[in-house]
Amino acid sequence: MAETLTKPHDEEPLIEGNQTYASLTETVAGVVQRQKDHPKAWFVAFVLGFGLVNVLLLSITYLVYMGIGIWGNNQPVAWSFDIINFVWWIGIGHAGTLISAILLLMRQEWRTSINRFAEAMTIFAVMCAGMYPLLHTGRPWVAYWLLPYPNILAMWPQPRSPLVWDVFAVSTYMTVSILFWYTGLVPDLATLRERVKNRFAKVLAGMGSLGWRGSAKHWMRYEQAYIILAGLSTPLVLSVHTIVSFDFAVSILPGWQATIFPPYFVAGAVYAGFAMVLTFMIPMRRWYRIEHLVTMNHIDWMAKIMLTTGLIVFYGYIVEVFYAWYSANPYEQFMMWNRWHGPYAPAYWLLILCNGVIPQLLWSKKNRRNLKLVFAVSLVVSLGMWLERFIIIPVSLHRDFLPSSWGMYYPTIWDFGMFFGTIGFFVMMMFLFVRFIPMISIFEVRELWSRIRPQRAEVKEVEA
Amino acid sequence: MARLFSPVANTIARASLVAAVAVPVGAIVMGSVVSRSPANTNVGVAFDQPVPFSHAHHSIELGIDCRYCHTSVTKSSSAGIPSTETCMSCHSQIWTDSPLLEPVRQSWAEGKPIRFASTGEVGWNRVAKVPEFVYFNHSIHIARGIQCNECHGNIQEQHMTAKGKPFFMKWCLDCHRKPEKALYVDEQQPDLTPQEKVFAFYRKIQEGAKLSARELALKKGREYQPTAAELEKGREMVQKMDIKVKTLADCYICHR
Amino acid sequence: MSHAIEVSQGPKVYGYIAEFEEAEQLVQAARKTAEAGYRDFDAYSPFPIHGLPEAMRFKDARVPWIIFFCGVIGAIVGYGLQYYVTVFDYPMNVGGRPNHSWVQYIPITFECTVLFAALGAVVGMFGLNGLPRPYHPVFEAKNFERASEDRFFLVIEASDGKFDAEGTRRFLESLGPTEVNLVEAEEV
Amino acid sequence: MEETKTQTGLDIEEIRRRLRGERGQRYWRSLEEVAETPEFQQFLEDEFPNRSSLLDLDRRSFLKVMGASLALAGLSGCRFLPKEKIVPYVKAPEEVVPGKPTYYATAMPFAGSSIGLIAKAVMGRPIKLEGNESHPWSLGASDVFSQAAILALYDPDRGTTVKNRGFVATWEEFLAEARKVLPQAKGVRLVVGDVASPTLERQLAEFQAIYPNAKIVRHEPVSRANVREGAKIALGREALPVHDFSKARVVLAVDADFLASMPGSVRYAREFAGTRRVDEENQSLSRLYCVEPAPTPTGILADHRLPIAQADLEGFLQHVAYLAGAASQPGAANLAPESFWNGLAKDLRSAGAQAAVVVGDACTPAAHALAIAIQAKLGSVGSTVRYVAAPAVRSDQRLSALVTDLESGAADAVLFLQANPVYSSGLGERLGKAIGKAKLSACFDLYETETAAACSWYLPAPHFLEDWSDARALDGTVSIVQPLVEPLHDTLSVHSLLPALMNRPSEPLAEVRKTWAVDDKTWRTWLNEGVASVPKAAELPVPATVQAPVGRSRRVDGFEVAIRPDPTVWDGTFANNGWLQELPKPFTKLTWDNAVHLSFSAAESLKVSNGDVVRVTLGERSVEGPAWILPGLAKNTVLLHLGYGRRAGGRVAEGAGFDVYPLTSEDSPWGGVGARVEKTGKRAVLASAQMHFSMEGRDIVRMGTMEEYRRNPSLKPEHAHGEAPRDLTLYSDEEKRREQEGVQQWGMAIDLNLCMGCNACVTACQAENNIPVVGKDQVQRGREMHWIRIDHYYGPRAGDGSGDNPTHVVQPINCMQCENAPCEPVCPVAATVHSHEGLNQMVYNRCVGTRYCSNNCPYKVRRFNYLNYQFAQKNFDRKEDIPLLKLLNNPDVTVRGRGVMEKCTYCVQRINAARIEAKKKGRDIRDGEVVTACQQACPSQAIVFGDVSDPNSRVSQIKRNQRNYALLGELNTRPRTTYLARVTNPNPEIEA
Repeated sequence: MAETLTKPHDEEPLIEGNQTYASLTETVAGVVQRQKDHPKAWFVAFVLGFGLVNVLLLSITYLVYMGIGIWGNNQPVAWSFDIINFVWWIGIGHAGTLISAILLLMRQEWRTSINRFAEAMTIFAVMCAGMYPLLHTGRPWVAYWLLPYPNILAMWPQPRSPLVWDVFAVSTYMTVSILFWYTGLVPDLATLRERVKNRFAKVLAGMGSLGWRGSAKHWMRYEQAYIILAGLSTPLVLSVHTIVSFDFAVSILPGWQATIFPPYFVAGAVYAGFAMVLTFMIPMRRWYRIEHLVTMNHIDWMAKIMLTTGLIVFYGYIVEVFYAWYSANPYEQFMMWNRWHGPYAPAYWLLILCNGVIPQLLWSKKNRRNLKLVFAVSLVVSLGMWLERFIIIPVSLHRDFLPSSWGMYYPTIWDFGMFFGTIGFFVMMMFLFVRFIPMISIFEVRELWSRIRPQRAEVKEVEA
Repeated sequence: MARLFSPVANTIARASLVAAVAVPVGAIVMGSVVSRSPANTNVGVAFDQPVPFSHAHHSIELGIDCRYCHTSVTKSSSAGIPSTETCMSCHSQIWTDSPLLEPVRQSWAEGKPIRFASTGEVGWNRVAKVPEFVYFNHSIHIARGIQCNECHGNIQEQHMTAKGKPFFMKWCLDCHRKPEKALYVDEQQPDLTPQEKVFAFYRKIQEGAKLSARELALKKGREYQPTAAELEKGREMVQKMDIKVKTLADCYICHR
Repeated sequence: MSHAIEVSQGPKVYGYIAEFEEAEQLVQAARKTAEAGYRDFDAYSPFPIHGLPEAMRFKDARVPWIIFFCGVIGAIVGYGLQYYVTVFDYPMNVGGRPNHSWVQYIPITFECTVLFAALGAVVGMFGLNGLPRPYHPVFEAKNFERASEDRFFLVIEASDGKFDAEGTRRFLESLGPTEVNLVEAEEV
Repeated sequence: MEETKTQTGLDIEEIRRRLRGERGQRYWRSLEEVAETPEFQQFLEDEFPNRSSLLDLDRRSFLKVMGASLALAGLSGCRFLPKEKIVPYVKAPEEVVPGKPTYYATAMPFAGSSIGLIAKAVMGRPIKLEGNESHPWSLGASDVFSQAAILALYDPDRGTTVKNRGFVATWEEFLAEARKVLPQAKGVRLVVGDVASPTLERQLAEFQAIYPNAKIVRHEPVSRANVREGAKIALGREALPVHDFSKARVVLAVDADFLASMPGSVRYAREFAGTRRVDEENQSLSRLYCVEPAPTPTGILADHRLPIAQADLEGFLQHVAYLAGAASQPGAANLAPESFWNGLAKDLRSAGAQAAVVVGDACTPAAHALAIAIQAKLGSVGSTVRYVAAPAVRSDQRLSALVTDLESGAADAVLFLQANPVYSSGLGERLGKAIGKAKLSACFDLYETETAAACSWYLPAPHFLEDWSDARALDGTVSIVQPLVEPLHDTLSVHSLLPALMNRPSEPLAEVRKTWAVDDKTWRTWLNEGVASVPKAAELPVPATVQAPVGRSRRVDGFEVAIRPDPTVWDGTFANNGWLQELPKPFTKLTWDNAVHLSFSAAESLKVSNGDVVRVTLGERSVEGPAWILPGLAKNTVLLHLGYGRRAGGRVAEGAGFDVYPLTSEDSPWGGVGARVEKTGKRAVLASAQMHFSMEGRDIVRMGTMEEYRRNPSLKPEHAHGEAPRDLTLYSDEEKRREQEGVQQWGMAIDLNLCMGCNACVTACQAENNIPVVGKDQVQRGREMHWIRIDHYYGPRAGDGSGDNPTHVVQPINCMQCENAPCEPVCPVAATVHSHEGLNQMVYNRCVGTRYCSNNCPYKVRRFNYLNYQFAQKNFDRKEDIPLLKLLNNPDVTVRGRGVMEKCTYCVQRINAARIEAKKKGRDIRDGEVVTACQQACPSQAIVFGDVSDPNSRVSQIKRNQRNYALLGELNTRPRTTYLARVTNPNPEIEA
């Protein structure tokens, strides 16, 4: 039945070359097995990431010691980098779930080569995101009050607050992502269990694999659970960024109070997420010689999705302008005027350039298959999505209802310390991941191969 | 093939699963138990004092009224700690040579606040203290006829003063939500004002008068569950005193 | 690991194992085995094979139901918590909203539903599969390490009523495997 | 520690067991036994391992301990709960009920006058000053200076001990040397300001009697000499005008800020406000003409405001006099359009006795003389103004003479009594050097000032809350200044200092009572009242026609410099007061700095913008400071504020702003003409609490003229959306309404017609609610903490093309206590929720600091503790300062720590106190029993607070006024604080 559904690729196969189950297994598991020959690039990237992680730790320490005052936040701009980065990271996470869940439900077989990688990205991105809501509070040591638990104060969280929704959404998202990822990992750990020579690694893999032995009965329940997990993750991933967008949509602030936010945030999230996947995948596939698994097809498809979501986001921008004009609400109209002509106008126009204009290059197939260009575009989009949150948060806050309370926002070195710190953390985790965990779901590749490989007869000839 | 794990591994695996759940849960339970225990609340823990002052002796055995020392308890938020002068008003006559009272006499002589003979540090160790950021007012509670023992436990029985109740927010709210639980009329002398009733209670104890179930519980500092009738009476008193119960659980009643 | 804990008793027979090169062969073999009336047998493969459970006449639809019930519980817990907190335990006037502002309770309710369901799915699935189970007799079978790479196995267990050493072995060989072996295990 | 705990626990059990059942004598003996038992000793050891004992507790340090109790908490770490000590009195003072404040009437001497105050003390430490209702010059209200004065009492920078050439010395040493030097001194000089204390005046006289070669030198940087001078010219005797604006229908204020900064302004504001209340019944407004070189709070309320150079004011008045028929020849008619003159003249003449002409202290004597002539002519003397004899102040010498005497050696002993001429005069530098020549030079002051640095002796003065004294008010009303605390430092009252120098030591109280020889009963009533029943200053007869010199305009070539006392630090006296330094100045909202204020056109012509450092040259002296554009200045007038650029006198004062005194001289203390202004190319950073001064055409401050009001009483602009309909909600608010039934509902109304932005409310709030000072850097980052702020907007004024004379509006903004508070639903931990009394509660100890509430507050009234601001006031972060500063805290208000949100609470601590007292009496709070700090301070009573559920409460009545409107009502926030639209009363005959 899978075959009857549309195959995304028409001309080229999703797995190139003349493969066997063994060879496929070898390619992926080999990366983990042969710890010796990792590319130089790995070390460079890891060291870079690790360095930035130290910056992060420094920033956090100083932050907790001194208080939020070390950031540029003020009245009226009480939120800025902290929440920008939170939303940005959460967004990046979304690509992973989308690829692994939604594409699975849609029987998009090309997801197979990238879902493991994208899911890992999700988890690390959500980790980065999770730091901010915690650390941006004035008194992080009592942030646990956001959790509902019976206590001697007889106090509870206040469930009308989008921040409490965030707590539930993000923690649920984190948990489900990890479950999903781990479940997918178990059979591959079983493979590693059998293949790795190093005893310690073997035992580790053995424990991780939970004694998976590939029983047909297990596989059946496994697939039932896996597909339903996907079915759960799909609305979940949509809900998470919807709820994040509620942080703003629920308020009364011009530039925040917009009904378009949920869809437009979700699209933006996927947009940013795919950009990040490409940013990592393009070099990875070269460094780890997996071009035959992550083919130009994959790049092409991801670029297409990026373009699509990009257009939705751009539509969002246009609708915001329309609302401002159509509402005939002076505050809304001024908000838009301020974005265009106010002190932060350059950021707005740069945003339009990054998210609206440049991605249009991806209309042409030639460009979509030009790795350098796609890579560049993916970086531009990441920047653009960050700018979008900058426009939404500080730029809406700095001039609201009463002109007397208008102000300006200037980030401090510590704002950037936190931001680049989390980027470093993300990079470090990703590179640790590719080194110690199969970055492609081996059993799914086998399964895919078993269906799309040339007919058995031909194979026989080849063998003869 | 050489299997990786031996059969016993299965048992270990299952055990660790159980542990993974049990340990955190256990920790949380432990935490909440400790936080509610005297180790944290100091309930029933007597601190030492410059002078081992005995409420039991003074209030019941000698029958001194609370207000004699805690002068402002009916007037102000703070009940007031007796000045050396107050102590001396009696102890210049009796037990003038008791070494235990030396700190008092010394304070009086030097005109400096009472201090520990042992360490020379100044003042009494505070026993009953509401948590930080809480503004408690004695006078209004007394005016409403809330017995001292509601919060201070069996104070009139204590030789070494100790904290009577945990003073948790939950505990305060319990009363602020249902004041009728704590409001009552002394049936034997029903025409006392609520405030007089508060202090008459100790005279009754002293004279060994017959105590109602509620009064007994108060005397011992025990929890008391009022009967339906009593609650009804309590509600009437709430009406009569025009206590706006719904406002009693407002944050600003205790926090500012 | 095996030397770690030695249990003093000889190996027991777990069953016969047949090894195949192709998934299709395994499906065939499974179907024949089932038709032959065997019940305690299992197939092992490096990836899920469509049609294999059907071929084995194996049905189990409990996982979806577990997930469903967990989801329902999650929804009730989620909404119930908020309702209890804001209507019963400590009702407050929050910005003039009613104590029971159900509209604003939807997100948390939804998240709890998903969370519980997802946990149900994973715990239920591994639970029904009897995992974790680091040790299993079949691990002691010859070549079994390739069951997680590129080989397909069929095991008929000694516990099966129809099992008898010779017959079963011959039956398995009739299915055209690359080889058939006896599985002896320390513990069955 | 754990172990000892259980250990001691057992001991206690043991002791209890022994004690039980013992009675009477036996009981005591057994107790003694117990005390002797080793367990008991051991128990003492274990429980309190040798801990550092506190300071010896004389009353003074006792206060410190009370204040520092928080800091002490947790000394013994062996339990989770911090151990806290209760330190009882030895002898409880009669009047003190622990936990209850006590109130004393006193008075604050200030610049030759005084204002009667009520000081609030808790457990013996003063924490708040309020106006004294029975004092005619307070009427219960107060101003920024009297509100902030309390901070100086606990200021860690105050002089704490006598110093000789910078080394710690004693009073004895000083007195010994003084007694040695003074008798054989060639010339003794006492330098004092305009003294408000009759006792001090008496003592000065006595001093001169004993030391015939002693001369009194008067030095008051912001003096009223011109006023007295003017009266002398017109009436032949030094006099001061005392106005009564309650009778005035037309007021002409010539550079006179009689509503905010002029002596008597607190009373004047109240009187004037009485003539500006508009509602259905009373629609007759008084009319205020303002003619001033620089905008003042008074100018904000003006119906007609004319920016005119300082140099032209005399000429202006001359013409007014001419039109009023008080002078024969016209003045500078070119200063205003024809219609203005006609309108003004007509108004004045028709008002007659109900006209008032107020002339500012900076105007020339001639100008004052003219004013007297005009009022005499109009017949308003005796109704809107009286002239009372100025207190006879003896001044034998001017400062310049002192300098020459010191240089020549004619004077070799000089004593500065709370005067700081080395800083606060144009002669500072010379004087500083000259002092060095004197045999004996001493400076007696609150701080170690610049003068103190120049003198060989520094003598610490007590704060007026530590000292007995007396003080004369504007019209001679005398109040007794009584101390609330023993001096915190080793100070000596001036009333004891002088006698000591005269070799007859005496106590200040005795000295003061000597001045007023009255029996104890009267004395006690004086102390209670805060006002002494002694005759006021004599009123002078004013003839119907007064001859005044002809007023002339001086030609302004280039720029003219107008020098004024700073609206927040005055002449520098308050420069070390953090509250006042951080108080946003009217108009500019600048904090922590003064500036070179330029008009729009001046800035254009000079091509300077805010922050450009410019050099202002007047004569041969020049100063440099950052420019700041101040619309409303006369075209070529440069406004400079005194009081900054302190070189000594405290960590807060030093380094803030630039010193303007070099441009002053004895003859022209108020600036002069012919100044040059040029760019230096440097830039300076100024911290302004408001950045945007235009309403952007939004419906924020509603205002209109009388005609417009008659046409449309709500004054709602037709384009404006107005308040959202009540039914426009997703949920029914039935439930909430039910919850509020039978409970008092708090609300506030602010009449924009009466508010002139004097800032008294802001400082009062700061003092009442423990609001920290955050320092210039934080203000600049937009993190000031004031709970109530005064928004200032400029509007176009008809016929003002240049933008040099815009209309000004001010609007006090505190928490609106919205019924549909947007801040509440977004708080994740229910740290801000509504009370049943309609208060938007902010629970600090629950707040985790997500700041979401602030984002969602359309009024941006919430303030966040981005850093640990409490006790981190600029330079006040030294550990040893903290106990002292803690004494200032209001114990009924939580001291907010780092990372929590805070905001106006409608002074809930006052509400609660009132409620408890009322409940004890078995009733609800009566209208007027709760007065918020801002309301209490407000001189014009623009702020009214009360129960809006009671239709008869004052606030309800005011809210029924058609002018009443909700700010940003279209957001359906339903604020409990509402505003009354502003109505101006321009003269229809004057076309702008």
